[in-house]
Amino acid sequence: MTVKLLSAPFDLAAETDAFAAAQTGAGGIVTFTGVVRDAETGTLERMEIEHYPGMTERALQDIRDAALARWPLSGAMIIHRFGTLRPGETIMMVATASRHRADAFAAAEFLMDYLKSRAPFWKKEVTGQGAAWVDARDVDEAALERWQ
Amino acid sequence: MTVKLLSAPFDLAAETDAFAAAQTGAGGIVTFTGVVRDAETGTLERMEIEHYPGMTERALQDIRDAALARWPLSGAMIIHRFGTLRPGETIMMVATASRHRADAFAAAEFLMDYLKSRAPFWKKEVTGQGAAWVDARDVDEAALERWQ
Amino acid sequence: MTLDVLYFAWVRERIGLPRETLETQAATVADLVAELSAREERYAAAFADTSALRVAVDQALTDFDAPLTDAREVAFFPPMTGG
Amino acid sequence: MTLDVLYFAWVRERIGLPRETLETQAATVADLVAELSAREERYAAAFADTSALRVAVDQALTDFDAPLTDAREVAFFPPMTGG
Repeated sequence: MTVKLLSAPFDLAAETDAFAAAQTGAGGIVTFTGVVRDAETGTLERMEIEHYPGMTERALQDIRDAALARWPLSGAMIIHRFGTLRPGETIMMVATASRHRADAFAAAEFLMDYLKSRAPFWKKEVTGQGAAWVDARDVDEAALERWQ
Repeated sequence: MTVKLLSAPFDLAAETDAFAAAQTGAGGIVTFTGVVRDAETGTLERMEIEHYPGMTERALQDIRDAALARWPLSGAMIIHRFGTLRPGETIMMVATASRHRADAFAAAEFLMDYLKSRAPFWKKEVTGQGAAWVDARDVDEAALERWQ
Repeated sequence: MTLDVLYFAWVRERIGLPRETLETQAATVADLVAELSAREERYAAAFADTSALRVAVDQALTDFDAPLTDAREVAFFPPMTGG
Repeated sequence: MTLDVLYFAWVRERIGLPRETLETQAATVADLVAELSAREERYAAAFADTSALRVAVDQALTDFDAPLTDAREVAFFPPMTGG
């Protein structure tokens, strides 16, 4: 499966291995993994990720298709979780494979930039002091411009 | 261990997991894995990787130190094999972790660019027709310029 | 026209419900926003600054001046924060 | 001065040995290359085009005009192809 939307934790090691094993002719494989990091104050209890069922699956497929159309990849994968996550847990991962490393790196960055700002996910951080939605960062929106 | 020079195969999944588990405060982890790909003709029997014992270890440490000095990374790892490798086997991997994904991506590309052209490894491809040293690519040398 | 209207993240919290089904004659997203904002204070609060909002019509991102012709589902939410 | 000279990859194959210990008065890497090339045809062949070669003095990459003062180990090899 090349796009997975999951509420349960996933096995980063197993996913990485399975993706690598499925590549034929690839010279380089790039992965990016997002991890729930603790709040500045070190008091994060959990992260809640809300998403838009129906649109999310479609957005992930579209983002993957756009990467495959743009670079000569032998494979591309997206995994993203929703629901409740604890500090240290893995939020998502992307993996790309290509003959030349520059293409694999560029495609992985492209997938991440679009996931950040164009896939319908919203993160909320819950600490002992209360809950707060994570603000979108201007730098994430700006990152999309380089692909246009 | 943050720099490993190995003659035996390594477990990509286990290394990825161990690196991820060792990060505290990291938001994003980037890995690049190089795989022995078959020759254009599909006849590759094996790859032989020669290196310069003594200088190699030093070069890998220097390259890692340069990445750590340049980006705010919570971790950086290099693994590189030498000796005999079969098609599909993993040649090397790098991993970087940082609070922001742009830093982790840039540092991983930096490690790769320097590994390609500044660490004393030489690849030889052995096919049914004979053996040939892999030529350095101009694009690899050119890739270094963006970091200077 | 019958429209399913969905709210996510703090838009959902501010309006106080995740989705509702409306009868409306709104021609564009902006018309729909005006209609909802006139209805109750909680809608007006949620839609006070549409530059801080995003909208999808039938699960595709679009603009606030997009027409609603043949639309079945409109969703309002803050800028996305996935990845 | 006593110098360990190392050869890697096709330089090693062309010269026919991985390392040797020499007595030399060469002041620079280029002097050493000239001295070796004058010795035997296989050295001359290996060093015919130094633009296709790289050199390390005491395990640090350097240029062919680098001095050999206090050097203990010089290595010649083609451009590296790791990663």
